[in-house]
Amino acid sequence: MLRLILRRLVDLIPTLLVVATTVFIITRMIPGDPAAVLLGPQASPDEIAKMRESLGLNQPMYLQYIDFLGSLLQGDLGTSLGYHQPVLSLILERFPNTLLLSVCALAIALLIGIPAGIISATKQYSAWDYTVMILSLVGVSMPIFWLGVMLVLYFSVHLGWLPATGMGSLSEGFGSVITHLVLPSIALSTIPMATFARITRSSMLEVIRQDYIKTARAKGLREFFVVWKHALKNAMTPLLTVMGMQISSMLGGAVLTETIFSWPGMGRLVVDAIENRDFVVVQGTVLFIAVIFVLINLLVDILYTVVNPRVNLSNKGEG
Amino acid sequence: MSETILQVNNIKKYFPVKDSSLFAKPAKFVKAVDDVSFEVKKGETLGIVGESGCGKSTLARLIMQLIRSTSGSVIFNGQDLASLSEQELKKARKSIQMIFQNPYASLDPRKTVEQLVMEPLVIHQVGTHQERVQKVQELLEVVGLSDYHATRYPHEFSGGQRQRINIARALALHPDVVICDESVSALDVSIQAQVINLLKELQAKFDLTYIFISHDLNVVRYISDRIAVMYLGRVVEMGTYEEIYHNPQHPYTRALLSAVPKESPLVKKERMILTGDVPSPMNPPSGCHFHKRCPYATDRCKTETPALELFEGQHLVSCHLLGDIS
Amino acid sequence: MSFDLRQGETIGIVGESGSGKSVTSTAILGLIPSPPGKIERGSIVFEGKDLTKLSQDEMRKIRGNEISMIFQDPMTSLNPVFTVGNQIIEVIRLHQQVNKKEARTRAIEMLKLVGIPEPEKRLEQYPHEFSGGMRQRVMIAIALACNPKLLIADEPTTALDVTVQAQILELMKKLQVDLKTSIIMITHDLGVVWESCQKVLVMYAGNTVEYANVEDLYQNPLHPYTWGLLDSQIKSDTVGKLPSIPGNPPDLRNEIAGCYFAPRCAYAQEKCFTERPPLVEVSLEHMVACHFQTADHRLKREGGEASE
Amino acid sequence: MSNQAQNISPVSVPLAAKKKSKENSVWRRLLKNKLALVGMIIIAIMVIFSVFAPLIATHPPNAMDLANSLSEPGVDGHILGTDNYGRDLFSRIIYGTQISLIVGIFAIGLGGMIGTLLGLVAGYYGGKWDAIIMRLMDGLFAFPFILLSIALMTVLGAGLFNVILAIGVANIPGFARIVRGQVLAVKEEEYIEVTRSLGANHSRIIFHHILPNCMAPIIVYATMNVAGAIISEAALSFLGLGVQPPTASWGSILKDGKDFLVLSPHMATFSGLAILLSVLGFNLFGDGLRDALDPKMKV
Amino acid sequence: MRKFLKGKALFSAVTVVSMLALAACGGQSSAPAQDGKGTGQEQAAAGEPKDGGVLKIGLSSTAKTLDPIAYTGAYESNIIRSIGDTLVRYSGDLSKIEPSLATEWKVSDDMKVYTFKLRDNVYFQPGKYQDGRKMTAEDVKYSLERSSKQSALKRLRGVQSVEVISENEVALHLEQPNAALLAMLTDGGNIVVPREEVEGWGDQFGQHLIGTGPFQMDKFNQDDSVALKRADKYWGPKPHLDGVEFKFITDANMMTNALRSGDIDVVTDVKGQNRAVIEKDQNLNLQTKPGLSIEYMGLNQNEGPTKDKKVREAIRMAVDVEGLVKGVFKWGGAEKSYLPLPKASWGYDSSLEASVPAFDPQKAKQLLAEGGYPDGFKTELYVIASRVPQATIAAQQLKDNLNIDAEIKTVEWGTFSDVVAKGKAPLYIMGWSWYPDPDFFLYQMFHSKQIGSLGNGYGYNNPEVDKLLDRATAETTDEAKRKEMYGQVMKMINDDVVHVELGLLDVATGMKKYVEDYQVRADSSIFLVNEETNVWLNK
Repeated sequence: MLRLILRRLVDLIPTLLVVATTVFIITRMIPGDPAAVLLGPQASPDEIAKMRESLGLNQPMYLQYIDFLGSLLQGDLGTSLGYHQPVLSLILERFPNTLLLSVCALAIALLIGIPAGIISATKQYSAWDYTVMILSLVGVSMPIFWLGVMLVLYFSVHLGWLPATGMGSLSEGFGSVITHLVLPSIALSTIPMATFARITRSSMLEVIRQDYIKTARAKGLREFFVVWKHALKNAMTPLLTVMGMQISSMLGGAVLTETIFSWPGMGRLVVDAIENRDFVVVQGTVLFIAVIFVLINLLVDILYTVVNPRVNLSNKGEG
Repeated sequence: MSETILQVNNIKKYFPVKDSSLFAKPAKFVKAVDDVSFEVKKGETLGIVGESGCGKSTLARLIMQLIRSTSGSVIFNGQDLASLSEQELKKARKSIQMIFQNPYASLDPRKTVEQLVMEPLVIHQVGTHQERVQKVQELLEVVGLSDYHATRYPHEFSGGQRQRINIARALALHPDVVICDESVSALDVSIQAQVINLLKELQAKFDLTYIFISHDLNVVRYISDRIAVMYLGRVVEMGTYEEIYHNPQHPYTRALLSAVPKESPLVKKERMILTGDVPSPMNPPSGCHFHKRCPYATDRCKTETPALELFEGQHLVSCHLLGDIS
Repeated sequence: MSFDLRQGETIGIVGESGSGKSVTSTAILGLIPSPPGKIERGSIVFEGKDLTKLSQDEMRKIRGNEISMIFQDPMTSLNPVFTVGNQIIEVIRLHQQVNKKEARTRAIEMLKLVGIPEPEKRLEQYPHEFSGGMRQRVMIAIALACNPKLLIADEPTTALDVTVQAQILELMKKLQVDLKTSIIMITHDLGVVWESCQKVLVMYAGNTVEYANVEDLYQNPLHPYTWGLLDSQIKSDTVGKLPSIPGNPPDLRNEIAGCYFAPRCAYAQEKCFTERPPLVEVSLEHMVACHFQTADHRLKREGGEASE
Repeated sequence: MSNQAQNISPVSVPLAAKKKSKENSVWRRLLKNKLALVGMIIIAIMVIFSVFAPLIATHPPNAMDLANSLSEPGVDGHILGTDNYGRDLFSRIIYGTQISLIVGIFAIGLGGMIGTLLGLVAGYYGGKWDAIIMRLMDGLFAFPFILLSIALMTVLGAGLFNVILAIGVANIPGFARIVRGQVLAVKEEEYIEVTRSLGANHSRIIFHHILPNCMAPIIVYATMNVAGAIISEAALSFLGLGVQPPTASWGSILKDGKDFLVLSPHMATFSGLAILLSVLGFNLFGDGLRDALDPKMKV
Repeated sequence: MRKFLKGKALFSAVTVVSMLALAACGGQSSAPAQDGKGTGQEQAAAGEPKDGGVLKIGLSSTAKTLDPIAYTGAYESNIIRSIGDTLVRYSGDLSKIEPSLATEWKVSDDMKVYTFKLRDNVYFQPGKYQDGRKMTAEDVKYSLERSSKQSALKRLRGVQSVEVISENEVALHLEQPNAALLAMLTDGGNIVVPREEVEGWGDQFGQHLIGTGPFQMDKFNQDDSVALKRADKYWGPKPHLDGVEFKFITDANMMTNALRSGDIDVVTDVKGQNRAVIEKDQNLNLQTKPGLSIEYMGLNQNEGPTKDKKVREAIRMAVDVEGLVKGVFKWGGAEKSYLPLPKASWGYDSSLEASVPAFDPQKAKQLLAEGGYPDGFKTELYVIASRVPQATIAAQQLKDNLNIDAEIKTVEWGTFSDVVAKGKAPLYIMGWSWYPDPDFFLYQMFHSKQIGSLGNGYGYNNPEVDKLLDRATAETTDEAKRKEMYGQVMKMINDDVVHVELGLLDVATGMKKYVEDYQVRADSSIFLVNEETNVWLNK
């Protein structure tokens, strides 16, 4: 197990290098001079020039790249132009909010998606199966931002049950955080929930056809045990891969959800940063998200070995 | 039975076992085929029999160099296939063909029968399109199928018919040698009989040389002139089918023959039941590979690998106790 | 299709692929998935009870406890993600009210019984750490854990090498003597039938064509398909052209009026194509389904090997 | 007539005489699947809308009539009402179909082709090629799609071509992964080894045998992703980076409509529904296609 | 099997359709049932002011830092004004500059020295590095010199040094005379801050601002909200409110929804349909006032077809500004603007309005032909996302009237400022807003020294205009004289056809009925507690 983790961490480096270089190039290619943007319309040309100097923007590109990588190694993602704070602390302040939102959305998606998939696999072509299939298709096809706005209009404005925006702070009590959390996490969870339901259904259908399910039934086990013990654990493997991918695309979804619900998460931080040409923040956050993505994949791989003890036969079995 | 058409000398194939440390040089090897030599005469059928894991399929692929051999040579039509480049191999492979085991997996599901049988002709640019279509007609006729099957897809045929398509494809380039790797094992007994008869007739009609590989002792005995018995990558006994079936010398061959189920309910058959499983080819036992399961094993068997010695006639045996076991 | 089985006896059900032998075995245990498949008519009487009439719960008490089953491919019949011990203990605790410790000792006992070395260690291992032969032994351990009265073996040794097959057949014979279990042996290999069965039933396209004692069937086969089957067996002395049954098995999707074997039968006459022959007892405990093989009329068998 | 077979008599083949090629069985299975049918109908409607847009639309899509902007559906000839510049909403949604289809198909075509090629190389050759390509793909995957597109759009500037490029690039890793997995599976099949034994070279094996057998999952993945592309175009427009005014795209209509949701929700609702239905159509069709192409799936 | 399928499919299809209907009608039914008469302007009769309660104000962008020398956005200055005080500030109607921390001031003859007399009863809010000590002239010197030297946006230009004359008296020495100094001093960046806190917190000072204002910093939740609580030792009138919470909601519609659902009490910067929504809602009212921000289309003076004055005149006459403003601001919020100066500025001279030619497409076509482009030309119109409606209508009008094909280029703020500042944009639509003093509009937008920065993106260079603008700030501080000079400047600019003036935007603030005495100001700054106003909650 440890060797697997070490190997994956070694793999992490090239991937991060690819991401770091791409983000560096893209942020540098975005037209618009960060200094000018920062100083706003009233600034005069020489003030802008002085600001460029102080930000080290006039250095040749490769020099900037080298000291960007250099500082990266010491874990210093630079200081934000707009916030005048180290990017890392900005991220660490906001990441828990995005994490909270994503974890809740993921929990909802898992708790509803997977059982729905299992039941619709065991009761194939029943009314339940059709409803789950169609609802999951609608779920996957529903644009988040439309759903988000609709939820707010209906539940917070029309019915007034839930707050429309913002996160509410712990100081106002646990309840306020929960009520603020409800609508955004529902909006963010629709697509992963629908995907989990579909993937669980298809992988369960695959597993139920296997011989060891016949053995389990021949033992006299109740159908419930056959499905929820024997079949489910085998169906987990493909599900894990999808879960890994869903979590990473959820970070993308978070950007939209956060803008709609004014959720102080990383998604919004990045969008604002791109708009305000705060490229230091853009670099930092994208790299941070890349690290998270790779760590999630590592977690998924470790879960693989837990769920599926079969050693992957590396060399070709002899004929 | 005239001159030798194929000669295999000390052929070896070791698969490196990549343990997960990226950089360490692979220490362990799977010795799939461990120094095998034999000759095949023109028009003869050499049977190779052995249990799973004994290296017979790897040997088949080594002959055609589908897998490059670790060492040793394969002399065919005056060339050593082991030393040829991919390009030269392509030409050499025209006259040596292979029929695979699983009728359902050896035909590309997306191609029609005509496309499948015509593929060797296309690859080696034999004749014009019209000539090739004509050639495919003939081949289908020869193997007992008719031309309106040509436009069908593999999934519309039974197991027996699919093997016939495989045979037709193998004959397209008029090969001298055809290697049958468990070609009938996947078929029901009655269909198996049809295909075996077909193979026999084709051998007579086109003067083919067969290398017939199977785990089914009866089928190998019936179809082969000479038989080699393999165990864990080595040939333990080789000879004509009478020598092997009526006077087996190597303890493993005896155990193998005694394990074959009874041919009729009336006969009482005492058994020489081997204990334990075939050892893993990852770390085969020292000396004679069979010593761990051999009732007559001596210390010498544990340390020294017995060479393949002539017993009598064409009967070769690789066992230290040759002659003095009843 | 009908047959009977006595205590401690083994019956072989022989037939080629697609002959419906596996469906018969799963039907006995009521394992046919209900939406597509359905038992049309007939009864399965086990110790006086007709299994087709029992409720799901009653059937479940029998499965794995009084009737159990082992399957063809050891590689896929064991659940890859659970330890072997877990899968054995599961069936023991399901049917016998024992605690975990007792179940565990019972499981180790079973592994010893089926001849697996170092049972304590092997209990904690996963199926992929066992060879083909070893896995089939585990399957047998699971099936016999609650010493059932009937064991259905669906092609148990087809996927095994001949030496390992011999070991498994020996084991099953020994266990039959020790535990007095009767066995339904489903196979396509007549050799296995001669090895371990007292009675044999030959199936073709979903129907029983012949049913008799093993020696009787070997020496005095009656149905043309049985002849064809016996002839195409390669024996140690077979030489010359192999007798084979021409044509291919029928496509069961389209309705066939007369005898299923008629199109491939050399003795088929007009009646065979229109009327399905009933299964009739033509001599003591020897039944055959052929219009022209009746108590008082015998077909003359040409060519083929006269049995010694 | 002894039951021994004479010489090789042509075996009587009980096969049904009529020609039953593989193609029409897929088509027949597709038609039998109700949901796939619904999907196909929706897609057909979309194609008709985009091709015959000028005929179907009641008004020129960009004709402004500021006097009665945001009028309710059904008011003086505007079937779905008007948008905030007084342009006919029904016509703009019809023309919007063109944008969505073009973006959907071209973006996936671009991403699909490049992705499939990379997947083929990575899967077939393995070794260092596989490692390099997959690391690159991980890199692209690690980039959340929205951020990748925003960055690309800001660099290239908004506009239809750049939207297609951004969404296409974002889809490359998905295709590469699917194709690589499929190639690894097909590569192990016996008929590939047979073709190698016949002396076929790499390109023949890849393009004649491996690719045709990978097409089924690729096509299914592509149809699903066309749906994804349509949503992405809408998302980009929502962030103001999509197609430039005055061209009509569902995403931009929805974005403008968002500001008037309270008093005149018809603008956002109908464009939202258009996106939902079109994406649903492609997903349904994709699902049906997967079942029809999967030999094991018996309907 | 088929019959069996149909029943099931039908059942599930019904559930899906009902789901969609629910979502769709979510939009309709939320329109407020009660559409009572828009109460709009007049203030309910307020009873006796009550103390207590926390006022929640929505701001439409996040406050990144409150450090006076580092903040960039207008929203941040709204928070700063509640925490700190400047020496002087503009009156409610921005008509004149009134005393704040400074009680009175006088200007030397050479206009280079301004001396201020300070209040002696002003205390800082208690903080980590001081416990709320008295404010002295020394603090004023420290704060103003810090601002003039280090302020990123140069909020105090041209101050050479600050001299402490006595405990309560300071004098500012300018490099050269600048009549607009007092206007600069009203900026949030020039509040007085204690030295110990600034140096104590270092670059964290932005999150721990300490000043002399009515409220002090309570909690700074990055990107979510800033909470302030009442400062006890405030020198001015005792605030009724217990505290103020500024919540950041970037989505404008969501801001209105938050107001209607009770998340917040006051919404700043209300635009578009949200105005109608708030007016229609019984328990809300909307306060509007003509603001200090104008919108205009810049015509490139040096490049492209607009080089030729005739073409510029043709374009100006071909844009029906009245129609455009009505089209974009369907629910009000702006009026036709004639001059490059907002009406709220004391420099505005309505007599000049007549010199702006009216909308006349025929004459415009004729002028364009004379300019050498009888059948129009192709060009580009740069705009940022929020002003796309203006660009769409303008482009349509130019197409219809002059067959000019203006491709709309919606770009990020960064790209926009880069392209326009470099003078590469043939046409662009932009807005401008600063202090009421005309210098902050006309100097920035028309002085040749500003070419290369965003203000003078069209590259306008007119020596007379330059001379007049310099004299207006150097020669006199008398507003009347300065106003006359600025009048001449605007006359010349109008003749040179540099802008097509579009809209003069108003400031609109929505609030709950129970919010009393909330004064909306033209420069959209928020003063909760001073001599003129003291906000309280009537609930």
